[in-house]
Amino acid sequence: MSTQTDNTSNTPSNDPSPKKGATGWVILAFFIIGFGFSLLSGWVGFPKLLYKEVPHPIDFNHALHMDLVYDGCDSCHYFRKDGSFSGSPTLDECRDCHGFVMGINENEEKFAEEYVLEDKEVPWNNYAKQPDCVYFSHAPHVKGAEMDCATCHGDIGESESLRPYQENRLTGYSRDIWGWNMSRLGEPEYAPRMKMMDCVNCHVEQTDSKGNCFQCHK
Amino acid sequence: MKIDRRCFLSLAGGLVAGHLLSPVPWKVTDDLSIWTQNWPWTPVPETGPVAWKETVCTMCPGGCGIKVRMIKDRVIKIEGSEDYPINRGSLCPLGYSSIQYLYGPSRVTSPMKRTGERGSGKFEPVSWDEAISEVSGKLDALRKNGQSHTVACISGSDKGTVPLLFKRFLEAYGSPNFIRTPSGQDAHETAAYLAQGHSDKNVGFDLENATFILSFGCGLLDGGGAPGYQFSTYSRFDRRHTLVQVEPRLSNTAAKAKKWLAAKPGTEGALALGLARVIIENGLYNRNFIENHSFGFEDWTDDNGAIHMGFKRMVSEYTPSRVAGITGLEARQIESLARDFARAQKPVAVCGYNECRAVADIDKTLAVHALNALVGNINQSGGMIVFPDPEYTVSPVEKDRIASTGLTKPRADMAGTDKYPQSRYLLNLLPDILMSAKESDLPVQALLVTGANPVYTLEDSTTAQAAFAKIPFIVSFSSFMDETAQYADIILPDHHFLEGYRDVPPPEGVGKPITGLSKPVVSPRYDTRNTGDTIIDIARKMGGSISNSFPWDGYEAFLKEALKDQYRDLSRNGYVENVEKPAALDVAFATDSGKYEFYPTRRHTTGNGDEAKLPGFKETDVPGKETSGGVILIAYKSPRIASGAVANPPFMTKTIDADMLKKEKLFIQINPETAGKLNLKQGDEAVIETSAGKASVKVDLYDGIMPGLAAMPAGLGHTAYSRYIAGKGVNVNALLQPVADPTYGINKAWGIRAQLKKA
Amino acid sequence: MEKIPSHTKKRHFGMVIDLDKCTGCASCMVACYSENNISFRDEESVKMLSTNWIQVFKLTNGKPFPDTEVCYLPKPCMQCDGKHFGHSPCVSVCPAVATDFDYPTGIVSQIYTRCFGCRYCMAACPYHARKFNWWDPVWPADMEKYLSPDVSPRMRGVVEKCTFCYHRFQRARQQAYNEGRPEDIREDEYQTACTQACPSNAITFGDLDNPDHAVYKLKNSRYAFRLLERLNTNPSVYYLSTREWVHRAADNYLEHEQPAFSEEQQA
Amino acid sequence: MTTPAIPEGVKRCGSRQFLLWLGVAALVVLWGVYAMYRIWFYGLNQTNMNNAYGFALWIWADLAVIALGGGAFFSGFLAYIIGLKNVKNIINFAVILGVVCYTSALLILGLDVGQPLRGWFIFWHANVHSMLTEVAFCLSVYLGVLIIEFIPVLLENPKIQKVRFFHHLSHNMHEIMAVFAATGVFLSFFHQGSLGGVPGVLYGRPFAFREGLFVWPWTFFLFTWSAAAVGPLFTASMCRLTEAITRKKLVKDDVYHLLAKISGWMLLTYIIAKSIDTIYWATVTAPSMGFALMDFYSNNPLYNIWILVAEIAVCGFLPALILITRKGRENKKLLFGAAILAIIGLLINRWVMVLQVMAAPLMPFQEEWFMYSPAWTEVATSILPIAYGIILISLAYRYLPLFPQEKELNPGN
Repeated sequence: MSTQTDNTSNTPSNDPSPKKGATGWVILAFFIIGFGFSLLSGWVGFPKLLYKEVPHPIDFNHALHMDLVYDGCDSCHYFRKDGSFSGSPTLDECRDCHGFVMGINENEEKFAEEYVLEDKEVPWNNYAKQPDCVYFSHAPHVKGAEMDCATCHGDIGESESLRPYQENRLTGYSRDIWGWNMSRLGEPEYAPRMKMMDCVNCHVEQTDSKGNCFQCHK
Repeated sequence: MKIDRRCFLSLAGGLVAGHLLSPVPWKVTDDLSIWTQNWPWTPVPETGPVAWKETVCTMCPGGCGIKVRMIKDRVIKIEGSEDYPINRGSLCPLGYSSIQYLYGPSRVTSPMKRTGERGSGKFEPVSWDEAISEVSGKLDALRKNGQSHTVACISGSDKGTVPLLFKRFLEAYGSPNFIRTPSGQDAHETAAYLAQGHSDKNVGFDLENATFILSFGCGLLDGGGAPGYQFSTYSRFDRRHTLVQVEPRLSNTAAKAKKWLAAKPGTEGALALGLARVIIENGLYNRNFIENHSFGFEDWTDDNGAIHMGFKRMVSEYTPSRVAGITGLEARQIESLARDFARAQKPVAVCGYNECRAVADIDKTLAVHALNALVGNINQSGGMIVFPDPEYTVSPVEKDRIASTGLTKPRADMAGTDKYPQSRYLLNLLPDILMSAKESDLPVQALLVTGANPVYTLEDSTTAQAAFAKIPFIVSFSSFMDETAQYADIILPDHHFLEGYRDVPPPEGVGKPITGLSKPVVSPRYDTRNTGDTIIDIARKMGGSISNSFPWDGYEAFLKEALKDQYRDLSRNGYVENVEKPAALDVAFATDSGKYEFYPTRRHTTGNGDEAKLPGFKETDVPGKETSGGVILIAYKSPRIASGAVANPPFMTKTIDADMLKKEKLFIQINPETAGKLNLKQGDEAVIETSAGKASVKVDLYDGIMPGLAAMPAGLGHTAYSRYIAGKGVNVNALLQPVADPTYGINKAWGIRAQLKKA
Repeated sequence: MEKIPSHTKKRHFGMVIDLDKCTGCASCMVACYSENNISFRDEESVKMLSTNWIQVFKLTNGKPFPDTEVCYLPKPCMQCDGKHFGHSPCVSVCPAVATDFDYPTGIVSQIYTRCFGCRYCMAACPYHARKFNWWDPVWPADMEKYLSPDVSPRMRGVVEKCTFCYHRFQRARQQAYNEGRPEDIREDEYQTACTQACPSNAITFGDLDNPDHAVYKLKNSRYAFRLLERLNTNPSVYYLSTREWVHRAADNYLEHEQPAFSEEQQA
Repeated sequence: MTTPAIPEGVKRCGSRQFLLWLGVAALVVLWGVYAMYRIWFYGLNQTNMNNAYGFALWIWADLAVIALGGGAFFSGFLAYIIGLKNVKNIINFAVILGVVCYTSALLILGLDVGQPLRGWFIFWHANVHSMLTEVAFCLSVYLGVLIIEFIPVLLENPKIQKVRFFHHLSHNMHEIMAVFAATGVFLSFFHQGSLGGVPGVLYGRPFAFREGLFVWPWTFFLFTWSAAAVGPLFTASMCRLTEAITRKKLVKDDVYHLLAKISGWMLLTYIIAKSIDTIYWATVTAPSMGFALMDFYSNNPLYNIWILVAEIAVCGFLPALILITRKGRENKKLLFGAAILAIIGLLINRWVMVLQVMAAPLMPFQEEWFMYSPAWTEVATSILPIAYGIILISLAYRYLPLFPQEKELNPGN
């Protein structure tokens, strides 16, 4: 955008008497102020507005549990007989070990008192939760393509404490889906991003096809 | 430094440019569309482990085995069970839709006490204790007043352990008034009694093994009777099977039949006799059966030396040409049908069941039974099977003086009285009896209703409603807010069948005595109780001998005791077959002659002649005045409309064709020829009026209906349940009127004269 | 890029409906409602506002009483292969690829979250197989409890249609993967809800290109035909009828023309 | 010293009278806006559309306004590419009319889709095989072009001209307008055609389906052609209407005569092509699918065979013949009578190609025609563009020097 200020002869007849206007630099400064403000609010302020932090009901210690179980991730996140995936364990499954307050730590006590004894399912936050329109089956990925849990879920299995969970106020999605970096540039922060194109890219790479709509949608 | 307009323009430019390079517009656009993809008001079904559970459907008496797909504690889908011997995988639309009764606005969610006018649907929830105390209090007061015989129970079935508990309760309480709703069973029971001498037996047809089914108006594929059994039989039909349908209207069954014979309604008996004559004349009957196991085929002489006319001589008058004249068919058709039937490998003739109405023409039924006897298929594979009711082993009832006195009183519905000595239940007569009785000595002072919706299903339902309104105290045991529940003073809601135990007695008309067990697949969703438990609770509350007659902790304990050995198999397999084989012919008949009686010697008649006893054809009077330009209204069954005690759920209503129901208007089917005479066109608004009532309808021209008739589907026009069910079409029962058989009391009117006029 | 992923087997699912068997009972419709979370309203009699993925029509031969005949015709989405393979009438017009031809199965997909409700596909479909969500779906009282997580409930403003119960295919595949036999799915492992529900076994479903499947033989029967075949939509749904008038009622013919079946009958 | 907002040398009505005039139109707009609220808030159940009529009044209105708005591109084509100077005397008006028509079309499309917030999917997830995608792309780009063409006209307002930047901008834009006009013409040829392609490709709908050239059915070309033929007639008629309302001569008669002559010949060739197309379709295309011509015409008043006679003979050949004869086009009554007939013909054509396609039953066992009448919400939102157009044109007429010949023709002021 440029401002043409050359004074030619065909100035409109009703032009007001020429006054000295603002200089180009001032105008540019205004432009930069506006530009900078928008950039800053968009890149820094907007994400704070868009996402809300959702506290975890229990600060689960994966590392601690991994030491206690025999079968790695499969011990609690397993395939059912029909090939469906169990996801987060239910209270009944936790109860096998957590029947009563063991007093190991604050989290364990909270878990036992607020959930086990109250017979209430834990509303776990699911970082990788996909919307209802997505059909995702673990079986072809884990059993068919022999992928590791960490390929998609990162190193959550080794963590001692749950990393923060944020929810998109508009869509209800976990922030992991879009990725924590608003620009979606660079390596993902915790675990691979999970927007549709992220799935598609991998499918193209691995199967030479982006697949078909119904393969992943219901 | 000067700041002017251009600076602000520049600032705005900067803001816009920066904005475009920030994530805001793009992310908001994207997220807004994602928001529309996840609107919070569009439900997201929860996932979880899947489980399949087997049980038996009790939405109708058909007794189909089902498997229920569960996710956690939610019922997701119902499908037919392949291993269940009745339906073998088939299931009707009502079975599939029954989840819409487990969930949904039609449920009665807790005991209720009426607060508004009868039928207004105004109730307040009360506790079980309060509700049961109220009922037992009322019943106790009547009993103390010497009026125990004025308590009646209307039940949708008289088989199974829950009706057994009600019968037991009435017995201990002192009332003879256990009344089963009218059904196809009425005429068959009577015919089985007259021809075979059994008083407590079931008549079924082994359709699955038959090769030639001659159906006199049975809606085998119209959703009546035991639909799962009938559909699964039909699904296994191949080229060797033949279905012939005799019916004045091209029903779904007729459409699928190899041959559709549109005999005039009410003349089926004559057709059966005509066929019998051709069979006998051509020697196509089963000689062994006729010679060794039948009585009254030929003329016979009684103990007094009087000669009586035999069946053979009686039917000799039914020549094909005469029958053609009566039925409107061609003589040629009758002759060839008779030959095909008699020559078929396993022929069977059926009638009565699965018709849309319980029309009990004793003569017709006897004639059809006789056809089966002629081809010797009684108790044979693929034939007409007679088997006993399931036996229950429970201790005898303890009766006090009041009970014993009460039980000797005549029944309120006049069944078993001098007038109708051979009838068991005559609910169809009750409304008129109540209407003509004085308030002070109303024969029914308290009414218990279970598994039935008589306010809706009784013919001439307007009169029935008025009659029920007179009853001072009505208790409903319905799970749903049906029309009768709306008339009740107290509702003691039963579980949905997926929530509780219940034995499922052998379905009417099915050729094998299979008892099923309906088991809970989900825990009760609402404050409901199994009706078996409720009746035990009421009995307990009443104390004394009544309480003593109900020593069980609850219904399940009673069920186990009543079913004894069968219970284990039932709970393991889901069903038991009660008897291995039907009785052999030499022990099959309990008549005086010990044989199948073509001449029913026991028949109760007004006259004494052979004509009256033998099942000759008598024209039935159609109620109503004959007028020029009139039509005869008949009701028909559609497989897409539940017309029994339970209304059709929203899923089924959704399947109803646009030429059957449009907005709140029901279509009446008439032949284009009839329409021409009445000056009606397709889709015209019209008014149909009978002596029972009047309704506005739309006209549907259908070539498949006999000229002069008008047909309306049964099962619409509900006024209760929920807005998804009520207010759609007309209840055809409100336009029909029963005509009592002079000697048996059961309804024998197949239609009613009506005026159909353009609105 | 290939139309079919390297690890996927090519199949061509289709249906053969025996009209001589169909009794018009509507069990298929109801089973479909239940299987596919199809919403309902208190008013369903205006059929062009009612959502049905399969609908049973009643055909009559037009002859007067008592020579009248009736035939019931269930009509799911025809899953057309299109004039050119993969270019189904609806697929080629969708501006946003919300509906697509699924090459590995021959099923026309419909993605409700992609659809923005322009309804061009409905204008393109001669079978009226596609239904628009005019209203927000509402399940009264606690009826949401019976919704199946296998099929996503549709929001207002999008088009939906029969998917040949694709989720059942997914279910079968998942099981196969779990049992270490990926892509090896038996005929009986994947059957649509309507096929399974039909109490008179009028519907047969399977891979039209697989000689081991029942549909392969049935579709080549001389009694087989397809609906509006002359439009070149190439439906994957076949019908069987031994009645000449039914063949005639299933397509349009000029006065002097007649269905191939009739010519065969006369010959 | 204040600059008058009204262009120099022309006379306009008093502001009270003007506001009253605007107010009446604004009321109609408000009615439409209320309908828009109902539709966006409660969904398309507020309309009378159904599963048989997925396309209905709105799509017809869309096709109609775009075809009529075609005056903008074809006058642009004549003025800038062919170089008919005389047409420039009406080009500003044509552009404004175009802006009105195209913005209205987009607004109606925004209402018509079930999920407006996902509307951008048509660009982002485009299916290049879909005619609608082509329509959407060309339509939005062309609307951009129209707005660019409109800007210099807007900048002609004396108050705006006072700002030097805008003054120069308008001057420079005028110079490069030919480039935009050319782009616009190209885009228009395409999207007018794509709109014709919308019904033409529906091979499942024998009433609409046409064979064609490569991927384009004959309707593609017929739609472009008819829009080019009738669009300028619409511009001329609206111009004449403005003259009648303002009781002023705004454009010289020779402009009208020139447009009429061109349109007349365009219309004649179009209607001949359309007749050939119809005959081919009726005798070859449709019969191959088992349909005789009369299968498509019902005995109900709406979809009667007379609709075809009206479209081709009464509203096609008749106006074309009037317009190509000098006597015909130089008689004002005949000229505008013919123009109105031609416009009606175009509206009928678009109506038939949308509504009748939906109405005709396809399955022999479904004899009933699908009938439809629009709901008030559809009518209100379809009338809204007219009121909105009146407002925009009134404002433009009042404050912009739309008609270069006005001063000359009304020297009294």
